[in-house]
Amino acid sequence: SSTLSEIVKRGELRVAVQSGAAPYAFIDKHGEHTGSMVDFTRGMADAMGVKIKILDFDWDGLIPALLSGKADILAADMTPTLKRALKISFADPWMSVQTCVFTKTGAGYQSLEDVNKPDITVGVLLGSTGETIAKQYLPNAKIKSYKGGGRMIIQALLAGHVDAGVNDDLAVLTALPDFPPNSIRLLDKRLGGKAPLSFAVLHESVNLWQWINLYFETIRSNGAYDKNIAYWMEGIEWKKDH
Amino acid sequence: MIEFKNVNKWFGKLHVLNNIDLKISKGEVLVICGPSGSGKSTLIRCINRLEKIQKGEIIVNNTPVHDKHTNLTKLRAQIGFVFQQFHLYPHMTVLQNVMLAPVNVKKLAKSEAEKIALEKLEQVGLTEKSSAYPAQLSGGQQQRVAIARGLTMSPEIMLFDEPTSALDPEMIGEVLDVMVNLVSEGMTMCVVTHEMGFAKKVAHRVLFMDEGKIVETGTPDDFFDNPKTDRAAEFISKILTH
Amino acid sequence: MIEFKNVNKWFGKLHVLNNIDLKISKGEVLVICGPSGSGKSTLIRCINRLEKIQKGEIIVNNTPVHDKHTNLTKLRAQIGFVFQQFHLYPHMTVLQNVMLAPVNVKKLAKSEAEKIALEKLEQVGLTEKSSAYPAQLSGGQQQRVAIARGLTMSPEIMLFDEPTSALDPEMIGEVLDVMVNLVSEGMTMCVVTHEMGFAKKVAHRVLFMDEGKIVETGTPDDFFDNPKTDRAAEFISKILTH
Amino acid sequence: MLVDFNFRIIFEYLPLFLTGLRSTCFIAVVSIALALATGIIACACRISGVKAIKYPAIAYIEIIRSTPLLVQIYFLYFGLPTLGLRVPELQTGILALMLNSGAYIAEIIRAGITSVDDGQLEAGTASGLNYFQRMRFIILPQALGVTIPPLLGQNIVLVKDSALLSLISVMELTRCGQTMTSERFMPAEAFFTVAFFYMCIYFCLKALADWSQRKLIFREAY
Amino acid sequence: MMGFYFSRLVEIYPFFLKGLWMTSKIAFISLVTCTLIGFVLGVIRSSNNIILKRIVGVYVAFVRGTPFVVQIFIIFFILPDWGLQLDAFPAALLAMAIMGSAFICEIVAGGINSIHKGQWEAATSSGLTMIQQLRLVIVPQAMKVILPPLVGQYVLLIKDTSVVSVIGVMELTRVGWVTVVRIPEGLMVFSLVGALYFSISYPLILLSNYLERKMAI
Ligand SMILES: Nc1ncnc2c1ncn2[C@@H]1O[C@H](COP(=O)(O)OP(=O)(O)OP(=O)(O)O)[C@@H](O)[C@H]1O
Ligand SMILES: Nc1ncnc2c1ncn2[C@@H]1O[C@H](COP(=O)(O)OP(=O)(O)OP(=O)(O)O)[C@@H](O)[C@H]1O
Ligand SMILES: [Mg+2]
Ligand SMILES: [Mg+2]
Repeated sequence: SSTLSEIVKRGELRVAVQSGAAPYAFIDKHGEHTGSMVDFTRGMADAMGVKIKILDFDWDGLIPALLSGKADILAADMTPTLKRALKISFADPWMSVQTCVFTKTGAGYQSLEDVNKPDITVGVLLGSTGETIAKQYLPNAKIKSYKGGGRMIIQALLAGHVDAGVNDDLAVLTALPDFPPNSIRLLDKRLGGKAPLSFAVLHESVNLWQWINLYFETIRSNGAYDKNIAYWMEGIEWKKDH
Repeated sequence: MIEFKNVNKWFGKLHVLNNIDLKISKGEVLVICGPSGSGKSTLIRCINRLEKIQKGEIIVNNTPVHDKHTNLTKLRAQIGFVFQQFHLYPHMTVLQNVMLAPVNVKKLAKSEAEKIALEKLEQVGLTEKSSAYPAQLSGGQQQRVAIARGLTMSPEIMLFDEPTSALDPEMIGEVLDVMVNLVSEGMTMCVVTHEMGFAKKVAHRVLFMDEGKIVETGTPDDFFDNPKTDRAAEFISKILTH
Repeated sequence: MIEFKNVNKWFGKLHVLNNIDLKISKGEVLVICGPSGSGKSTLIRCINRLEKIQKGEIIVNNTPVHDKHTNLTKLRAQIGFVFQQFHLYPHMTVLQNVMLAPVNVKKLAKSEAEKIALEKLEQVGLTEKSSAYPAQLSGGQQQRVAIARGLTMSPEIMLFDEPTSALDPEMIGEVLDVMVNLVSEGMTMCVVTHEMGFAKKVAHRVLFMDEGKIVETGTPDDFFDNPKTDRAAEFISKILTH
Repeated sequence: MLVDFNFRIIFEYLPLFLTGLRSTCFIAVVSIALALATGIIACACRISGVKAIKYPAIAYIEIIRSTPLLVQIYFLYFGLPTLGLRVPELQTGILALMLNSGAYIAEIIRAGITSVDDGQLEAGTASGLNYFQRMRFIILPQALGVTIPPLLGQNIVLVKDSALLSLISVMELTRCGQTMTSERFMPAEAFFTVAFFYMCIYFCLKALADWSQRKLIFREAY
Repeated sequence: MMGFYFSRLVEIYPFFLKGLWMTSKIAFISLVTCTLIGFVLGVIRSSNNIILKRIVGVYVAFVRGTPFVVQIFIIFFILPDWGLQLDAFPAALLAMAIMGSAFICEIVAGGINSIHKGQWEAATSSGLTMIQQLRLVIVPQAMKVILPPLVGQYVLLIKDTSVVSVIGVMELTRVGWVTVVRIPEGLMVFSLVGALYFSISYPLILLSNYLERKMAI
């Protein structure tokens, strides 16, 4: 039987997320899962007429969770890469971000060259696109990988564990208001092209993969998509509610 | 009643019992003595199969003790055993210690078992201590309880392994008195001991062991006054001089 | 040499030593006996201040033992102590056990201390065991080492607390022999023991204790054959009957 | 699944695992050495009569023993920067392991000291040895004998606990497994390889502990 | 800034209580199960049956030889490949039960072995069966030796529940972890988490110390 019919039969859509990555997916003050992707997957579950079950993992638990059949959908700020696609299938991108370099405001780094030095340590997220890009664009710097979401890098930066951070700009920008004002600055130059973000499913779940694509097509046309993006990504209104 | 036929036992390479042949008849009181490590304890422990033997045969009441098919529970009910270190159960009262076997092995009713237990405690003169715990008793009293426990299944044979050698000198007398009483009731007894007074008074036969062999056997008077072998003579002189 | 003046000691509420007055002169051999718990051990342990006293005075060689200003190290060097349970140091060889005090208390050179230690070991007949560990020796041998250790500071007084009661009957003789030799050399000795043979042979005086009091004292012959008090008579009959 | 088990990947990642193994061993050795020092000091304070050092030592030991190591690690990791201290992850991790093991070691040493038979001490007293001599010649050598096996046991615990440092981005054995998982998506291969290496360390330490147990504990002499 | 974060922390206290409740639930259920399994394994381990003893020995070695994090990962992510698909909560319980029973097994075996051989012999020579000997004579006495380290082990197990946070169980540590991502005031958040653990563990440590003193007599 197909994954899709299994989900319907089970009456439950199981989604693997990584909490701690606001605004994509995080835990609000009531201890509830929330965020842009959580909203999308909720919409999917509604459309399927099933309940949703959010499973919370660290970054490196996400793919094992999908592979081991714990979850039907992997909903993280994950970029489809050729290497990843060897093991799992990505739906069409629902969003794209660009990788940026950020430092402390007072640090005085201006260009990429300033941070591409052997005595500079750059924080990235373990296994993320940022990690690959940092290795590619900043070959001279020391790379240190973190777990647990983009804010960890900002905290590490503020704590002095690293001199600069590399992550997708959206994650950085939306996190900034939680930290002391004007403490973090993004370098102007972005690294690489636009990096798409996609939901992922197992190779076997072809029907679910098609269904997700169809779902996004649908909400793009009915405006639900834009509402979600406007609320979570383009403003910081949501901070008041969560 | 008890018969050893060419019994041999090894602990690893140590030949602890070396071709033991021995007959103990009903009502006989046998005292076993010999230097430390000569195999006295091992000898009597084989009688109720606390130790296994590797060669030969031991027959108790026509039952071959070391046969696979022997009903050990039945065999052991006929044999009471008293240890040098008493080995009372410290978590039970005196009465519970004595009642344990009748209730659990003979499956007697509690009330009946209690009647028997109190009888045996009277026999050793400890009725009034029946609800005390072993730790509250003197060594001599503990050993008397151990004797009552050994008697509680109404055994036909009692085995004693140095019953007085862990006792203060003052208390040795009271334990020996209980044992002398048993003799006068016609109990078959095997006693490992160095108490010559006791041996001279009640033993029918004294057996001297050394290095796993029965070196000499005779009536107490013969043995202590005219030992036939040098080894026995030396041993007797040693335990007599001080 | 040793004088007890109205000595009193309590363990909590228990009055263990009750108005003890006692004089032991140079070269005297005193045997102390009495029922378990009567305070025998406590009495001799007070002599070298292993126990403190609460009232009275003990004077050894004109030094008040329980005075704050007494040089305990010097005092204890004059007194050898042998315990019931030997208390050899299990991690040291026989020779190291015996040498420990001369090297560290008297600050003798190793070679000199070794000479003395070997002398003392010869005295107890154990020269050939000097490099063995205590665990490799029989009980009797261990106790002889303990005596050698007690002798190694060339003390003027030797105290023995039931030196043979943890031993197998065969080994009691060898230890008593060593002690008899000490007597013949004119050592002042206090011995807690129930070995009547020893007491009769070498003691100058026997002291009988009960409930923390000195109940009776006399020559061995007098004491054992004609005890003056009922308590002593009862005690003697108990340790004699078996 | 076992059919799928990809040994080629394991060999490809072997150099990484070996670095991780080395790093784990390094962390273990450094932390246990520091923890030993901490433990000895804490124990000395704990058994001393001076209240001003005794009670802080008790507080330290009891707090450590009643909170999870993971919480202690996070506490230091997130907390030290709040206090304005910039300590790199590795050092933070080692500090956490040191403080954690130190408390347990203090208790192990205390148990070792109290385990020496009183009679031994009395024998020493009776021969005129003073307090320090009794400590040095009688108590400590024997206490050491009974302490070394549980100390090695604590070392085993510490090696395993060091796996938690992976959660604060310290590159050690477990972290290598996670790295491999996130690069190749092969959790089974990664975790079994990690488990295998830990088992190797465990058996070495266990063998050492058993050996020392046999060698160092002197059976009572009577 | 401190004050601001503090008020936010106060605001989310129900979340912490939820975490505490989850921790207690995992701890309680797994302590009960691993005590039961641990006793059975402990009796086997102290028995004379060489084969069973070895099997339990291998199990214990594997559990003691690998970090708990790795065990959890294996149970949660790898067992599904062999047909055992568990949610985070039951997987956490299973992992705790497996780990805890191995440690309790060793404690129980140690307790049983500490009973003087003479007690077995006395019971044997009265004709009691193996099971009766264990039930009536040996285990009641062994409890004295077992109880203090057992309670101590309970404390360790309760603390080890913090590790199950890595598979996403929202217990106390994970609550701290997701909170610190929102409220970057680690000292404060983890002091609170630590204090909550302390409030469960310390009474048990006191109990263990008390038992140790009492049983020593
Ligand atoms: N379970 C055992 N395993 C190995 N050797 C043993 C065992 N039990 C006893 N032995 C050895 O067998 C020999 C005889 O022991 P046994 O206890 O029968 O001597 P014994 O005559 O009773 O001595 P004692 O007077 O000291 O009680 C001794 O050398 C002893 O060390
Ligand atoms: N450290 C102590 N604390 C409390 N009570 C003690 C202590 N040492 C001995 N006692 C008690 O003091 C009394 C006298 O003890 P002591 O050891 O002197 O008796 P003893 O005559 O040597 O007896 P035994 O023949 O059993 O050795 C006993 O009742 C004992 O329980
Ligand atoms: Mg014997
Ligand atoms: Mg005494």
